[in-house]
Amino acid sequence: MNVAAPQSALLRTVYVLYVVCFFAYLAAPLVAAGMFAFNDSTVPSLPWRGFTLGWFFGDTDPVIGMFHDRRLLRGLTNSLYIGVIVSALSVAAGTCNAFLFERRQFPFKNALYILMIIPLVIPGVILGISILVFASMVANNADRAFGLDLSALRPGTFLVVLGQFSFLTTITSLVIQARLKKFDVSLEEAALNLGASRLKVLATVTMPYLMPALFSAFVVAFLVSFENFNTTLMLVGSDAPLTITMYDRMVKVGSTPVLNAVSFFLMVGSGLLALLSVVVQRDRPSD
Amino acid sequence: MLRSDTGKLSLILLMTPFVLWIVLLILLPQLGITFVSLREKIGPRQYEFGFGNYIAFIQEPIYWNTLLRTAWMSILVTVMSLLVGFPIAFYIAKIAQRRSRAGLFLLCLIPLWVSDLVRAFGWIVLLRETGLISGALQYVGLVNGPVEMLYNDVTVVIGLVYTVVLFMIVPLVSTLDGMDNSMLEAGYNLGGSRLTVFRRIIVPYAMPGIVSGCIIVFMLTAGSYLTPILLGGKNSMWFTEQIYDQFITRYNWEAGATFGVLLLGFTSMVIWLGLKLTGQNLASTVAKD
Amino acid sequence: MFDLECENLVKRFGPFTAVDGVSLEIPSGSFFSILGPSGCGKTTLMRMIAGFENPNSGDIRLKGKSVVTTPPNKRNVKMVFQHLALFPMMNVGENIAYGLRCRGENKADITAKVASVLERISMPGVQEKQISQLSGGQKQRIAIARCMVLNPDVLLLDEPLGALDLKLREHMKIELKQLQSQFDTTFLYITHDQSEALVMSDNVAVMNGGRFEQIGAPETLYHAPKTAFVAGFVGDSNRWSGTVSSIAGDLAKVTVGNGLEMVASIGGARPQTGGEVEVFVRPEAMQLLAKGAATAMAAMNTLDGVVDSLLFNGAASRVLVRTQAGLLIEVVHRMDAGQVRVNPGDAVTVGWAHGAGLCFRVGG
Amino acid sequence: MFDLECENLVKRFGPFTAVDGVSLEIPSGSFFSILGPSGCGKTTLMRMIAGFENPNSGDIRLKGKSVVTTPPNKRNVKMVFQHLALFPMMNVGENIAYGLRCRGENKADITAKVASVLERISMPGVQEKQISQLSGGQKQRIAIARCMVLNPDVLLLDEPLGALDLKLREHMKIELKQLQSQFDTTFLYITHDQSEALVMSDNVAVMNGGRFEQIGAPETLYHAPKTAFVAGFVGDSNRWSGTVSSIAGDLAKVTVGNGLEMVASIGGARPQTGGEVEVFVRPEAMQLLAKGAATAMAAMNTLDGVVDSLLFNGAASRVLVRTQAGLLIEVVHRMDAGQVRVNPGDAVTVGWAHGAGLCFRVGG
Amino acid sequence: AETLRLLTWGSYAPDEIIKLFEEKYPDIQVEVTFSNNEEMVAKLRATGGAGFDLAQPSHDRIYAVQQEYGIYKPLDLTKIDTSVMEPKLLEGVKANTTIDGQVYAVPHQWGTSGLMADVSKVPDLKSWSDLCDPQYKGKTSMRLKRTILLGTAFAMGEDPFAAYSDLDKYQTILDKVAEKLIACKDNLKTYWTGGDDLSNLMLSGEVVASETWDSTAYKLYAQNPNIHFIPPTTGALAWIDTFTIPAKGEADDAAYKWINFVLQPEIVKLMSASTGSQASVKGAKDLLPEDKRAAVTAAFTDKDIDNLKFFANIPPGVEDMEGKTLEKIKAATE
Ligand SMILES: Nc1ncnc2c1ncn2[C@@H]1O[C@H](COP(=O)(O)OP(=O)(O)OP(=O)(O)O)[C@@H](O)[C@H]1O
Ligand SMILES: Nc1ncnc2c1ncn2[C@@H]1O[C@H](COP(=O)(O)OP(=O)(O)OP(=O)(O)O)[C@@H](O)[C@H]1O
Ligand SMILES: NCCCCNCCCN
Ligand SMILES: [Mg+2]
Ligand SMILES: [Mg+2]
Repeated sequence: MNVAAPQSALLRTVYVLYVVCFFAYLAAPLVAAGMFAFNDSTVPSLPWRGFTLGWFFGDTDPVIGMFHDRRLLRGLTNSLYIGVIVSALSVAAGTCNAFLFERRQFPFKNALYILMIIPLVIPGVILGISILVFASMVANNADRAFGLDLSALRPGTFLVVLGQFSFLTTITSLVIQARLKKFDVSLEEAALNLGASRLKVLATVTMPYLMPALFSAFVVAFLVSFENFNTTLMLVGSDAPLTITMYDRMVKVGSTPVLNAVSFFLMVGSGLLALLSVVVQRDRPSD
Repeated sequence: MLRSDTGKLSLILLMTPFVLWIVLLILLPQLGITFVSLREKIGPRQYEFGFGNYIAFIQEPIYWNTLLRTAWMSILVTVMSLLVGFPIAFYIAKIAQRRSRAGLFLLCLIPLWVSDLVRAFGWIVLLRETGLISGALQYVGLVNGPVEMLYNDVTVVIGLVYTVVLFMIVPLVSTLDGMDNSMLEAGYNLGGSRLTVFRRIIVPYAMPGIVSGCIIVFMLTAGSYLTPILLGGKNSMWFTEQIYDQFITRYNWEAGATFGVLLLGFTSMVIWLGLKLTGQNLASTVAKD
Repeated sequence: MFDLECENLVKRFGPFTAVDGVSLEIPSGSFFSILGPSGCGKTTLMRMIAGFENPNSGDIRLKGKSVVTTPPNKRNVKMVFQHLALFPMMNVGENIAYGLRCRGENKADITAKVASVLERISMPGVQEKQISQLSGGQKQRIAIARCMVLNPDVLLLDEPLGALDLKLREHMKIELKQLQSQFDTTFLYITHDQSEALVMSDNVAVMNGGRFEQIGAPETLYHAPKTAFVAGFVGDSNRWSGTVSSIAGDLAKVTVGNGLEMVASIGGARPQTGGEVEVFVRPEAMQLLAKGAATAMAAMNTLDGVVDSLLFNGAASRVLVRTQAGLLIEVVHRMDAGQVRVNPGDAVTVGWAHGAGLCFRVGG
Repeated sequence: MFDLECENLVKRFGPFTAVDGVSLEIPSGSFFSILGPSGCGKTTLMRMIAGFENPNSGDIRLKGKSVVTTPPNKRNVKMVFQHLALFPMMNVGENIAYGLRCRGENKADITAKVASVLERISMPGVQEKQISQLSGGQKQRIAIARCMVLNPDVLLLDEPLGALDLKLREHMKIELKQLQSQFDTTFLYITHDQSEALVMSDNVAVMNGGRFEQIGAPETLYHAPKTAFVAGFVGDSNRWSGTVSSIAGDLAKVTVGNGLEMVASIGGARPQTGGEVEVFVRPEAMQLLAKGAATAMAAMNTLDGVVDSLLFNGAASRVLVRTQAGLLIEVVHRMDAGQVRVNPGDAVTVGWAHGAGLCFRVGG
Repeated sequence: AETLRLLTWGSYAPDEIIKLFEEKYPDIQVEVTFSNNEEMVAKLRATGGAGFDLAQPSHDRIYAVQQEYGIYKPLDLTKIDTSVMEPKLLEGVKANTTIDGQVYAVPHQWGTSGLMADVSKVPDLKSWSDLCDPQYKGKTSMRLKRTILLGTAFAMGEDPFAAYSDLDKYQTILDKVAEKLIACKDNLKTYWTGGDDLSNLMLSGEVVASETWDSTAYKLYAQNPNIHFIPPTTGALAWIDTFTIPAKGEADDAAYKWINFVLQPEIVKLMSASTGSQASVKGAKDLLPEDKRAAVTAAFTDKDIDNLKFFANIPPGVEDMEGKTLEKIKAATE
């Protein structure tokens, strides 16, 4: 018997119904958004005019499918590109941070640890504008003082990467640190004791153990980067990632079912990725 | 000794990315906007230092009303998320069969799979006058004309709760998961009723999770943009929108930076108050897992 | 009058029967233990008594009244959990007061009762301490006090010493027993450690695979086990498999593995000649004799061998003897004053009285 | 020749001295244990030997060569960790091969060596198994094999049985000792369980507060402890505080708490008349006599009391006697055949030879 | 290959035209970012005029901005085939965007902002303020940008452009306008944000009357002939979207090539089909697709054309005042 569960059958049913409703609530907007990707109409709303794949593959006006829409495709490529770079960077930095805070002692450790968490609770907008403002200040001053044109510090891919990196690193650090915390240091000592060099210990014992966490940190970072809007909007230049492209499309052009198609595509893609990361985590006998 | 030298070197190496990150991307930029917020524009390309932007903020009820409204709604959304999310987290952590737990947990993360934009878009498609719900209601005959469910505060709250509730659920699940069932059993065994056990054992135990969830949810809500804008329509007043407007449509960075500093200060204060009232601290809650 | 009676309790988890027709009766004020290996169903039985599991069939009576339909928070049995389950977010005083508050007693009474129970467990004045500031043994006592302050009919204890370290465990054994006689409450104690069960209990039930194998006083279980399981589980034994070559009265002659013959009393159901049995002999029932010394002694089994090693352990020292056939035998051998000293490699004879061995039919 | 020598090792953590001037010498091929309570510095000492901590001062020599500046991966001491530290991401074969691979041996050699060491620990052919598929005892043996395959000068074992359950622990004690004699390698074994140390070791060092109190063979420690700590920690004892009323040769007459007088041998430094001492008497050195029976017997201490309770535990049963003054005395008392049966409440006299007690000066 | 990064209005760079352009200049790749006036300026300000090679703000958004932020580059008029342009428009734009003798913009598309209605449901929409008529409660819309401020000011009998020289006066006008629009807020369904957004609202019938760009209305006319563009009685507001080159543009040649390319008659035709508005080339009306021409004819009489009010250059400060007013309206809750 599970003492946590309600004991009366009626209450239990009500509870389960509530849970079901909750998940329905979670699914509703996504189902709605996905559904209209297949509606043979130029507006994403009722009435239902029949099934079509045109919003994916169509190539004639007015039904230009997402796979023939160069701006969306470019947004997608930009997102992938930014996502991969920023995830790789933040996983690398997160790994360093995890080791730093889990393994090392140094002065002001607690205060610095709080600093590490802080980016997570700074609103994305503020991260975005502060980096924009700071980078512009540096660029302007470099321009004024040395005539240097630091174009990387102007809105563009580089700043988007920095902006996303600034808060993703906290997430990856926490994910990796959680795993490292569970790591039994005596495994490393055992390897050393058996004659392995420090590098070899890292390569054969510590890293293989951390691998699932690195992977899921990467996936989480990638997904968050892919969907980030608030920070990115402030920093984007001409290479807009997909969310921004979609937003521009939505508010400056208007919503057409091709946006539903993209949404559907993203849901499937992220879903698969999330699933994959779970499978990778679970396949390990190590924990 | 040699070993302590390499120790120091590796400490410095490990420290470098951290320091670069925090200093260059967090601390200096914050100083940067503070600096800009203290610049008053007195003419084209002419600035002077002062608190003019802050004074302007205080003198303009639109601005501080928006800030208060944002804070108020964010607190409402936080409370709602807690109310909606707690039973779910409790179900996942304590009631569901061990095997289905991971699955349910994953289901909770579904909204994360797509961007804010798609989520808001989904709600629009669902709630607009020609949307699914209106259609369904007409079909069933509950109403006889199309109903508009967008563009009001209730919708905004529903949409915001939707976006943030999982950030409430995740920390709650992880703290509740750590609670041994024998704690509850002891609670009943010693004569406690359901209510007593909930109030005196479950809630205090889950406190770090509750606080951590509330902090993150509050921050995310206060800092959100798309959901209140897209679902709120003509009545959406959100403080982030003011910031975006200043930066993007008014190109008034000084005012935008001021608002940024104010938003951060204000939300930090709310969180600090919350932590003080519940006797928790940041490291023990948000970074707990 | 019995404080607690269980009648034919059965609990199934799906196809698996965790508790399989258990009956017990515990007289008022006694210390009753359930001893069994991990997974035998001890905790499940206790959880049924506390009300956290519903039995599939059978009855549970507290002071004569059936409680199977009473919810757990209404039963007057209190429980000390394996990991104590003290509430970490309350201090010691609040932990102890919890049950009283649930009953709605008034503040002054509560304060007085908490103080008095702390006095009784010799920890006066610790009300304000946090749980995390207590040592293992202190936590243990607080967990008991938290229950005892409610004057339960029966106190259930689920392996409460499992988490303590060795010396403390030894100490707490005696302390627990004294607490029980001091509170004069019925204790139902669960353990897989035979020495705990033997030392503390008035009666012990040995449990295996969901059933009780035997219920009895510690001495009875030790000296007169009714099944092979009890003989093997309670106390140390040398244990051999063999076949019965002849039976005479209560004694059977058994041929073990390598052609050795020995005589042992018959325990449990009578084996048949030629049937397979297991023979148990306690190390302390055996003696080391000089090589060949008493081979012909009547009513004695003897085996020749060499000393393999000495397992010095103070009063519990043993000698390991290896017979020619390779069998290892543990013999209790005090290594202090008065005893023959033996050294590894010495040829010796191990002897024990016919009646000191017990044999049980295999599979019966 | 000594496989391992430590000289005056000191290790401080900040202001706290964890290991405080420890010296030891372990002859080749012997089984050496360090026994001490939790937190006394055992692990710290072992970690210095393995190279994971740098001593603040002192020297460590392996086969005569100082290794204090040798990094841990270059020292030929191997270590079995408390929780074994088997690599979960490698299978059994890879775990064992790990050290050989680090040495860069060739594949064929590695395969052969792994197979042979598995043979020696009686687990042939398990190379492909995952660590999680092994039982506790098997993991234990794999952890040892992983070290032994490298032919270490010394094998360090840090409470390796701590995580096992009761019955398995008893079993592994004997198995470990046999593995040691089979591999014929020097074992340095750490434990806080006196029975492990006594049963397995050739020599035991008793450690307390960072220092060695006494080094000696198990029997010596048990029968001739040099300090009060050793007397109390090794084996069970009755223990009383008292003052010396007179001294005669090696015997002191001590008045304990409530005016009782007893004679005990002097252990350690000689106390002065009137000085405070602690008296230790082993339960098995005491006898239960019928009330008043031998009060006048020479060279015997006697105390009158009543039986408080019987602590039945098979061969290790005790009787708890309460003297008039309220002192509790544990007396070994076999409750089987031939012994006088006693019951709680019986008036009895407890007697023991003068020489069976030991007294130690307090604070000296 | 070289990239030409366009910062422009939705529908000003249809895929079809890009394809043709890239066929003609195979070594140039076109990337498009959709924007609007405010964002174009903000973006270029943030980048210091970098990140884009060609931008298309309206004619009134160049002079003051350039003076303050210097985000545009002077045009090399010799590289643009100005001969095809309608001289009146070209001169107008030049006059508005010449600083220190340098010209910063040339015209591209022009059109008007006015009203739109489904005449089957709203037969007599005439003035900007009719959007606030309670009989259409919950069925009207507008874009919450400066156009509606100006329009409402005209509808209230003011001349906001004239007040640009006296900012205090302008402020009092704005205050009145704000009051009116705040009162009107409840009457609206929502504020629209982009052409297709509005189209959806109109086509689905969720909105029956709205402030609009004429081009949007023309496009809808083709799909639903009941939807008409209606020039307000006080005059439609006319705008000219221009070509400008950002100060740090990196592909000026490609930008000039694009400008000349889209001014070719056959491209103008395609462009107008996409945008719905007229190009500023000679004979533009003839280059409009059939249906649009009909729509224009249905919408405008000659009198209406004479009544057009061209957006005047925004002097420094005005943008701020208007921005605040817009915020105030947005924030008002009733
Ligand atoms: N809720 C449950 N669902 C299914 N099987 C269960 C459940 N609870 C216990 N069991 C099974 O019932 C058997 C008995 O479990 P129980 O916890 O009573 O054993 P135990 O004797 O207390 O063991 P231990 O000494 O290890 O605590 C075990 O095999 C266990 O796997
Ligand atoms: N890295 C460290 N920093 C500070 N103090 C330490 C450190 N390692 C150990 N100590 C302290 O040194 C003392 C000895 O620790 P050690 O681990 O050697 O004890 P032990 O005898 O192995 O105990 P146990 O039986 O509990 O394992 C303890 O008081 C411990 O708190
Ligand atoms: N569909 C594109 C419309 C472009 C309108 N430009 C308008 C400028 C108004 N100030
Ligand atoms: Mg159990
Ligand atoms: Mg240790």
